[in-house]
Amino acid sequence: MIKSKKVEIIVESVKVNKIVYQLEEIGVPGFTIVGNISGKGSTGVLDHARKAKVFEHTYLFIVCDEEHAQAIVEYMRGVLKYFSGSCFVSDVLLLRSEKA
Amino acid sequence: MIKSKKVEIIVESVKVNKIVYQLEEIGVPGFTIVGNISGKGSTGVLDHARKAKVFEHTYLFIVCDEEHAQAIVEYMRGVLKYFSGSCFVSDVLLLRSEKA
Amino acid sequence: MIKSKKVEIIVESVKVNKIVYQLEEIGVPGFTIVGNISGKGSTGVLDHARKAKVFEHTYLFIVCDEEHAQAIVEYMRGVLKYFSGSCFVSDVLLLRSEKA
Amino acid sequence: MDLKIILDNILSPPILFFFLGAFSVAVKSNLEIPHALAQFFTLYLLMDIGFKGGHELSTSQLTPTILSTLGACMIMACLVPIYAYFTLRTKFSVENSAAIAATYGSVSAVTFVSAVSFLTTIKQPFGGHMVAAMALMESPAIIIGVIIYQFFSAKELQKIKVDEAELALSGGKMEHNHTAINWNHLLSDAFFNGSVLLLLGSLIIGYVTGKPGWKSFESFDALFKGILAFYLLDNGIIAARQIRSLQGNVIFLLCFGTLMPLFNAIVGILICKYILGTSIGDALLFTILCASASYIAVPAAMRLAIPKANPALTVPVALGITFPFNVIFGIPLYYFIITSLWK
Amino acid sequence: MDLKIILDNILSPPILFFFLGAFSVAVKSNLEIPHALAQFFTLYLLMDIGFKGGHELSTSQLTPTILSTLGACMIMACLVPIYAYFTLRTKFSVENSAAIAATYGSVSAVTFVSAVSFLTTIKQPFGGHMVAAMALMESPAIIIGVIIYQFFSAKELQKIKVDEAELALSGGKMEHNHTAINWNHLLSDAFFNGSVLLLLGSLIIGYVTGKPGWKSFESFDALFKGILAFYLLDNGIIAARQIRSLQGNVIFLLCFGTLMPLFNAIVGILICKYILGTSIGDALLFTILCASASYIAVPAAMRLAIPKANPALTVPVALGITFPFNVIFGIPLYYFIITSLWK
Amino acid sequence: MDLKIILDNILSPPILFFFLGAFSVAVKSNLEIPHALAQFFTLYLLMDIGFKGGHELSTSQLTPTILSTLGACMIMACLVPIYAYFTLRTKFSVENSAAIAATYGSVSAVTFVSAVSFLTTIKQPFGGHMVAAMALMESPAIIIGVIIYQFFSAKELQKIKVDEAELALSGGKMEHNHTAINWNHLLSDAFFNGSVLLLLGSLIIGYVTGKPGWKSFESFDALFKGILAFYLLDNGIIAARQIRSLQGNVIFLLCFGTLMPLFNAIVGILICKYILGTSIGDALLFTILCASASYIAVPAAMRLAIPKANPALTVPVALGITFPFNVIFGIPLYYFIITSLWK
Ligand SMILES: Nc1ncnc2c1ncn2[C@@H]1O[C@H](COP(=O)(O)O)[C@@H](O)[C@H]1O
Ligand SMILES: Nc1ncnc2c1ncn2[C@@H]1O[C@H](COP(=O)(O)O)[C@@H](O)[C@H]1O
Ligand SMILES: Nc1ncnc2c1ncn2[C@@H]1O[C@H](COP(=O)(O)O)[C@@H](O)[C@H]1O
Ligand code: NA
Ligand code: NA
Ligand code: NA
Repeated sequence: MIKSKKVEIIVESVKVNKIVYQLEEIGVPGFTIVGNISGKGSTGVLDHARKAKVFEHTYLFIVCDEEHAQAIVEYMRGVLKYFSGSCFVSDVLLLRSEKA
Repeated sequence: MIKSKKVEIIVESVKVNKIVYQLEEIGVPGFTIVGNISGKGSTGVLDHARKAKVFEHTYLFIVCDEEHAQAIVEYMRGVLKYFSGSCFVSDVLLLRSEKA
Repeated sequence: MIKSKKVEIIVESVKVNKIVYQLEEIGVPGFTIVGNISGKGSTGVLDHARKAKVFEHTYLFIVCDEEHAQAIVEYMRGVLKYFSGSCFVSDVLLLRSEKA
Repeated sequence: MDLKIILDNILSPPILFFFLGAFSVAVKSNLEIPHALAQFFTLYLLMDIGFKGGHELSTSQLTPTILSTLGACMIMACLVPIYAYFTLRTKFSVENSAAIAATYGSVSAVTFVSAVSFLTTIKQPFGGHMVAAMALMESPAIIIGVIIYQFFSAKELQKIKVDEAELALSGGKMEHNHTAINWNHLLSDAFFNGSVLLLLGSLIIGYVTGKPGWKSFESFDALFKGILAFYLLDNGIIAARQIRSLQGNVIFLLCFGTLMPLFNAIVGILICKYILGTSIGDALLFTILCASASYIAVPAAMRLAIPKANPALTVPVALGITFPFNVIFGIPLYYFIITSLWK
Repeated sequence: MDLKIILDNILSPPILFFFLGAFSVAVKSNLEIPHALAQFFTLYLLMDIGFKGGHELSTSQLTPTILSTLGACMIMACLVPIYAYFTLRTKFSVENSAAIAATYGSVSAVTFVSAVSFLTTIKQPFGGHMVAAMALMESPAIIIGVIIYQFFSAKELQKIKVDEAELALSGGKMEHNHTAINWNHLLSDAFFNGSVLLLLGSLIIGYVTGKPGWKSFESFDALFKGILAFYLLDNGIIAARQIRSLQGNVIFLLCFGTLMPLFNAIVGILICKYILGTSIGDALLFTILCASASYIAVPAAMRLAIPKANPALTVPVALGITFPFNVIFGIPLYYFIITSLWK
Repeated sequence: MDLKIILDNILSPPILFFFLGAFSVAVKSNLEIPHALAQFFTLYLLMDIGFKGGHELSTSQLTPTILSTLGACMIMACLVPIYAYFTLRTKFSVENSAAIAATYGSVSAVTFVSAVSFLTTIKQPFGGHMVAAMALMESPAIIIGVIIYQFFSAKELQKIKVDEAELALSGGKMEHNHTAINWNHLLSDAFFNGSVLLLLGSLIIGYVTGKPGWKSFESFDALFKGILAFYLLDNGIIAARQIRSLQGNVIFLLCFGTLMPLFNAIVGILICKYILGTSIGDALLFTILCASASYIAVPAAMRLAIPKANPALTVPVALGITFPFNVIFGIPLYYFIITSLWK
């Protein structure tokens, strides 16, 4: 088991492509995207208007080492200045699996 | 980054509206709802009967400070006495983002 | 609140039945399955071909005590040697709820 | 002759697709209907049957028979839960008895739609007001179920627990009065329930737009049997799973799930024959409304209003036993009895 | 007579289902259309209207009027956002004004489809090229909106902030030039947008496969009105929610959301009458293209191109006010004006 | 003349929608068909083709040719994977070769449905038993693929690894025997696979309910071409993405993905002509069953049975190359050869 960070991000769906692109630039080992969420935050309730794509949010998480987590957080700090969403980090132990 | 709590709740979908209402009463800064889950717990497998709404569960989580977390947990302690579901808390570091 | 572990698993959907069966053998108290995810890992982007079931992954998590978590991790260590996916563990405090 | 009708019904595509669904569960097939589709089929069937009924109504006159039929529906919706409750109470707790009883007072839209499909196939006419009757029968049983529950749980001093559940949900603060049931919410949930609203709304729209409206809807309506078949395929899967998860007193539930609808049907037939004097088609629909049990709306409402009732008891009986019984044997059987009596 | 047309329109099934949806929100019903279905209805309507238009085109000739109509569409798509911008600027910031203005330059496919349905009901013919016109009008307003924004925000020295937002998203590294707008992405997003592509693609397929293609599509097309009704039921739900979340200067937005389409419609009618000389059917469709506002594609594009604009302002006006106004009153009203003028 | 048929096929709406889907991927459009819908289209097509075949069967007689055709299908389903395996083995590992080979022994329902649509358009009759033939051909190749794999991996002493994978999944405890393959599960998965079940079930229902059943289904069936077009739009999107993710020996895979179906088709045509003596319509369907490759059921089954095979190799060939090849060129080409030979 490797000490790792789990970075969780909730962000406007229209921006997800750009963020994913940036995550790959940062060089994260992987990520998982959970679609179809709703919620509420500082900008109000979000499932009011699912037909209007602009209000959709996406939830994704990345398990990675400390440095990558730092980089993602720095990046998201910039993004969340301008866009709706949330980002938080926790400690996890990642199972190191070698392929047989 | 602010030391925060992530409170995760799984609860019967028919009760979610009331719970969300109560979360707002408690004054949480936000929450995220992930629909379309299945699972198993003490009351048995849950996706057996998706047509019967009563068996549906919903997964939601709240990132907030210690006090709010405490309040949610106290509230959920009461709820889970009577209703099916699960609730657990972990530590996260929340990115403090100021809007530009 | 009981000190517990949250074990999170992402794994190929075609294998989920077997894994759930094994989780029950291990004797976990419950689990939650979140369907409909996409993502990227060492084997590449996963939502490319949703029509081809083989590429679908499923996200599930289990909240349980240390020993069960250990057992799940040992089990998943074997599984991930051969199959695509990811597994990680974190600390949570589980709300102990007695039914009224 | 009885057997021939039953056989014909069993050999109709929708029923056969129901069996196919059940069979797929038996052989552990991975056949699966996406949830969104099942919802679509429900919405379609409600919309279509409502529109059709409204169109039908717009071409007919409001007769005293129609009004008394609607009244009789309301009465049955209130009566059935009461005697169902006392039957159930011999084996189950107050909560569970009240919750199960309520489902039998309400109706199953797809059972009704199957009966409509049956009548259409054999070209037996029926009145559009029966759709209104179905809408009227959806909700009263919820209210009756809760009243029964309150009345008898007060007696047995268990009411406190319910209060506690409701209290817990509302975070300890109880609204003004101290009863556990929020009647305001319950009534608005019952009467503005999505399916009641869509059904009544479509009925009114069908009525208001009359013939030109219907013409623009006709080719949409032509999909009716195909979509019903699809829906029953899904219901076969679900019902088979439900029957497997039957728990508690299984033999009692099996008997209750078949004899209760049969009894309700006979009561319904007698009312149609000796009190209302309806046509054969309307009689079958009235009968099936009495005989069917709600497995979606009422269990969900009961979960909110009587939290201590166990839905894992309610749904399997209504969906796993009574639904197939009515759709496979009930409809042709009731029809046989009706035609025999009406002769 | 005016009133009669409006009433007839209101009493058509799709509009009544729109009201049913809105009513269900008002009474807090749990009526819900699954998202996947709403997407299906959109795809179906685009495919059907495109195919129908292409088939229509394949049977007609390319006349100068058609070409000038298409040209006029492009001009209106560029003109409308400009005068809309100046109107809005009296109350809103540059960003919000530009974003809202852009939605009015573009079109709402379902408003167009409702007008087609209206014409079909009253058997008024129209040309297949109007579908091409709709496709042409979807995207230019996005470009114009961004140009307006760049021009005026530069003036007001707020441009820097935008750069920062875009810069943040791209992780601090800015691509070669220093403007915030990635024109490459914007243009390809605008012109290869899913709905534009499906519409134009279906148009071409309908054109290429001609009569035999159409014959194989006809029974699919027969569902048109039913699916439109379903779609408007959903839109009623959504629009009612949107109107409740109106914020900012509500009265101004209410006026803007009804007077702007009215004004655009009048401009459109005058162009049709005195410049293009189109038929009555084409005139109504041209008018509705001018009058309608995009509430899906343009707000999403604006979110990417003008991040500082608040979508919670844009969408409620276009979807909660202008859409119902056009669909309920606009279509029959514009039609009344047109028939009066064309006589 | 050959070219004319191919062109006519390419210019049919379903194929053009396939191209539209592929084009949308090429231009990076955000056009997207919700997953639930794609599943619905699959279910609809299986149900419809099954029902239609069953109805057809109910009106015809069981001839020796029919029986020998069904037998020939089974034989081809077993034979194709064997020679495909040896071809593939020149470039790929045992596991990958066996997995890819198995997909070619099985069939693609939508390719079959496209051929049916082709025959319907040109009014060439065919027998309902061909639907049964398709159902029969779905699963045997899975079994053959696994047998091939077991046989050759034992030889190459790699079998141990497989055991380990299966062992890992079952938590270290291996069931009684020590082979990695759980034949019980495999067989029941193969034969009670959702699509096989729905197809065969609908076939039987169509057969049993005969003409009256069909009449109630007809307007549902009328949507066939529209839904096929929709489905191919989606498949165009998916296939284009698959072809982009081709990996490994791309040129070999491109050749294999086009020459293998061509070869299988020729074998199929010769069997029809010189052994079975079928009609032209049946010959085309038999040929397309031989030529098509499964891209859903078989890869999923192989993932379970041969975990070491890489699905990122299997699916792109079957879905990205062979599917479009068959649907665009194959069907008209095979038809051309057949009509030439049958003259
Ligand atoms: N404290 C929170 N806990 C959980 N989710 C949150 C929280 N704050 C925001 N979110 C999620 O992020 C979305 C956007 O938040 P905001 O930008 O604050 O409106 C919300 O709709 C929620 O889904
Ligand atoms: N230990 C657990 N870990 C993860 N999810 C759980 C656990 N226990 C319960 N759940 C979730 O909560 C739902 C209801 O649990 P229960 O009320 O115990 O039947 C289950 O269906 C699961 O989705
Ligand atoms: N580091 C990670 N963080 C989050 N999810 C991951 C990570 N690595 C893998 N995954 C998930 O696991 C799936 C399979 O991973 P892999 O087997 O590495 O291709 C991916 O598609 C992701 O959904
Ligand atoms: Na009843
Ligand atoms: Na416009
Ligand atoms: Na084949």
